[in-house]
Amino acid sequence: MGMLIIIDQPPYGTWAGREALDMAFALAAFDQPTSLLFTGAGVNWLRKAQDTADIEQKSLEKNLAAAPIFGIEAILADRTACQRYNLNSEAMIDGVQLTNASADLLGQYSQTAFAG
Amino acid sequence: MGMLIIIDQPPYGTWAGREALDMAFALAAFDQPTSLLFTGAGVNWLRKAQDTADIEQKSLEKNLAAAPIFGIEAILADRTACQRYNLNSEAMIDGVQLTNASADLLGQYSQTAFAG
Amino acid sequence: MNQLHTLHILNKTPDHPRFSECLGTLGPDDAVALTENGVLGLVASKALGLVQTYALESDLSARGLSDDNLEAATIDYSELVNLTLQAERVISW
Amino acid sequence: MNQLHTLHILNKTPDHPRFSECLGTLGPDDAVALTENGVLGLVASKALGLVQTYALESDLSARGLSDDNLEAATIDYSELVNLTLQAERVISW
Amino acid sequence: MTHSTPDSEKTSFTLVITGAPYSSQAPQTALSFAKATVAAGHTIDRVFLYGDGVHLASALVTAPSDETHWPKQWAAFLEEHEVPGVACIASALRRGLVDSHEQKRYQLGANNLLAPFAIAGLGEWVEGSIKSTRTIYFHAGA
Amino acid sequence: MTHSTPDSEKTSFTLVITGAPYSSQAPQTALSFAKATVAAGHTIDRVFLYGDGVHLASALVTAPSDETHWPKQWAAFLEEHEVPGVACIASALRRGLVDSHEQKRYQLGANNLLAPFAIAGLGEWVEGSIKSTRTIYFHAGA
Repeated sequence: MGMLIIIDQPPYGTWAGREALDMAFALAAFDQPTSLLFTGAGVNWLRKAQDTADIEQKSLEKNLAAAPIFGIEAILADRTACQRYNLNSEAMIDGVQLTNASADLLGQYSQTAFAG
Repeated sequence: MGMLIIIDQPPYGTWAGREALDMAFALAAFDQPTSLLFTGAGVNWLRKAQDTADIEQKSLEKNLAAAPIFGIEAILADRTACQRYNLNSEAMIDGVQLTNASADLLGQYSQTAFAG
Repeated sequence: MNQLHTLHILNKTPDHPRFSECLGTLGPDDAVALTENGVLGLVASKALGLVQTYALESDLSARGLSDDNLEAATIDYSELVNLTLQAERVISW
Repeated sequence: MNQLHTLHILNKTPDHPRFSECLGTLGPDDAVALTENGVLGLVASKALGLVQTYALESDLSARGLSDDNLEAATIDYSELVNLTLQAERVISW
Repeated sequence: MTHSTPDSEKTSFTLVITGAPYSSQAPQTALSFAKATVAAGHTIDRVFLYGDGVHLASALVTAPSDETHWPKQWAAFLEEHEVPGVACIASALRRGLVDSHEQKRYQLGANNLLAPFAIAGLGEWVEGSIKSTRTIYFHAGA
Repeated sequence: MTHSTPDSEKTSFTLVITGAPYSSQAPQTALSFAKATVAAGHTIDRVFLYGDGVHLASALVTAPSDETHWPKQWAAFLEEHEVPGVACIASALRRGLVDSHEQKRYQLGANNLLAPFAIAGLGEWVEGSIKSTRTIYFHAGA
C-alpha cells in the first residue's frame, strides 16, 4: 500500500512537478510509505546533467537525488514514456526503476495524486 | 491584414478563451480589423444551447453572439477540429465560417495571438 | 461490497496528454467520471466506453451536450460523492 | 529582405495539443524557435526538421540536452531577438 | 493510510484544490462537491489549497458584478459548516498570499488572506490524507 | 498595424506576459528576452501583464532564499530602463491584484501592486500592438 505521487510534466517549464516532489517529501517526513512515478513528458526529470545556471532555477536533478535520503521508497518511470523521449539508461540518473503505468501498478497503492 | 485571435481551449474549464474574446473586443473597439479563429478543442465554444445556470458562469455563447455587433470581422472555425468534436452545422451557432488552420490562413493576418 | 475498484475523475479535454494517460491505466473494474472539459471526451474520444462512464450533468449542459445521445450515465454531484465512496480508491487526473 | 515569413515561438511539450497545432500551420518559409519545454520536441517529435528549427541554449542545458546531437541550431536570447525582427510576423504558441 | 468502507460510522473527506479561480473551474467544481458532501451527511475534515489553488484565499479579489465571487462563496461555506480551510505556506508565500503573521515575519506592506482561511504546512494535507475516508483533488482542467 | 522592417530607424517591442511566476517559466523567459532587446539597442515600449501574468506584479511575493525573486527582478529592470509595466485591470481585479486607487474604489482591506507596475486597460495592449515593431507573447508552457 502507500501513496503514489505522479509527475507527468517536465521540469522548469512549470512548477507542478516541483510541488509534487514537495508533497512526496512531506509524506515521507511523516513516515508514510511513498513512491514517485514519472510518466508522459515528466520522465524528462530523470535526464542526467541538468545545468540550470542560465535559467536561474534550482536544479531539480539535485532535488530528486535527495529522494532516497528523505525516505521515498521507489522512483518509478514509465518505460514507454522513456522511449518516446529517447531517454535510455545511460542518460538517466541512478536509482530509477522502469515500469508500466498501468491499472496493475496503480492498484498497488492506496492513494495516487498529482500536484496540479 | 489585421489581427487574428486564436481560441484553442473549450469554454468554462479555463478562462483563456474568455480573455481571448476580451482581447478581440478591445481591438475592435479601437477600430482594428480583427477576426477570431476557433481551433482544436476551442471549437466547442461554437456549440448551440449552452446552459450555464448550474455552473454559475456567464454563458459564453451569448458573449460570442455579440462579436459582430462589436465589430469583429469574421468568426472562423477549423474544419478538422469541428469534425473531431462532432460539431456539424446544425449544432453550430450562426455566423461561423469553416476554414483550415493553415500557413495560408495565418499568412493573411499581420499579427496572431492567443490569450494564454 | 466494493465492486468498483478505482474511480477516475477526468476533467481534461481529450486533446490533453493526461486524458490518454488516464485511459491507459483503466482496469476492467474501474469507472470514469467526466467533469468540466472532460465531458468533451464523449463527443471526441473513441477509447471511452470500455469501462463504466459517468458525466456531470451540469458540465454537459454548460457545453451544450445535455440533449445528445451520449454513451455515459449522467450524474449530479450527490451521485459523484457516492461514487467516490463506492470506489476503493479515487484518482483525479 | 524578409526571407523568413513567420517565426513560431513554441514553448510547449510535444504532448501538448498546441505543439501539433503549431506544426500543422508551418509554411515552407517559416522557422520554429523552441523555448522552455518546447526544446523537448527535439528528442520526441518526428515532425520537426521540415523547416528551419532553432532552440534556446539555456533551455537545452537546463534539461540536460546541450551535448546531444540535435537537429536544431542553438541560439541565445540575442539571436532570438534578431529572429523576431527578421521574420515578417511572430506567433507565440 | 487504510480506507474505511462507506458504511463505516463516520465518513469524512479532505478536499485539495490546486486550480485558481478565474483561471480554472476547479474551485467551483470543488464547492459543488463540498455542498453535496455535507448534504449527504458526511464530514469535511479540511479543505487544503495547494499550488495555484492558494489564490482562492485572496481577500483582494474583485469579481465583475455579473460573475460569482468564488473566494467569498467558499469562505461562507467554510464558516457555515465550520470546515477548516488551509492554504499551503510554501505555495502561498511564492504566490504573494500572506496573513498578518507572515507579513510581519517578511516585513511586507500588507496582508491579503481572506478569513476564515489559514496558512499552514503540508503536514495538514498529510494528516488529511491519512485520517479522512477519502481525499479528493480538484486540479485545473484544460 | 503595419510592421516596420528591422532596418527602420527605431525598432521597438511590446512584451505581453500571460504566465504567472512560480507556476510557469514565462516571466523569466520574458526577462531574458527583454534584457537581450535593450542590449541590442532596441526600445521596449511597454510590458503588458495579462491573465495569470498579472501575478508578476504582486508586492507580497516572498521567494525562498535560494530562488530568484521574479517580481523584484522585473521591477528593477523596468526602473533601470524606464519601461512602463502595465497589468490589465480586468485580469488584475479578478485575481486579487489592486493598487491604492482600486483599493478605495472597491473598499478593500489592502493593496498589493508592486512599483513601478501600474494597472490599466486593454487599450494599452492595443496601442502597443499597433505602434511597436513587434509584439511578443510569453505564455505559460506545459
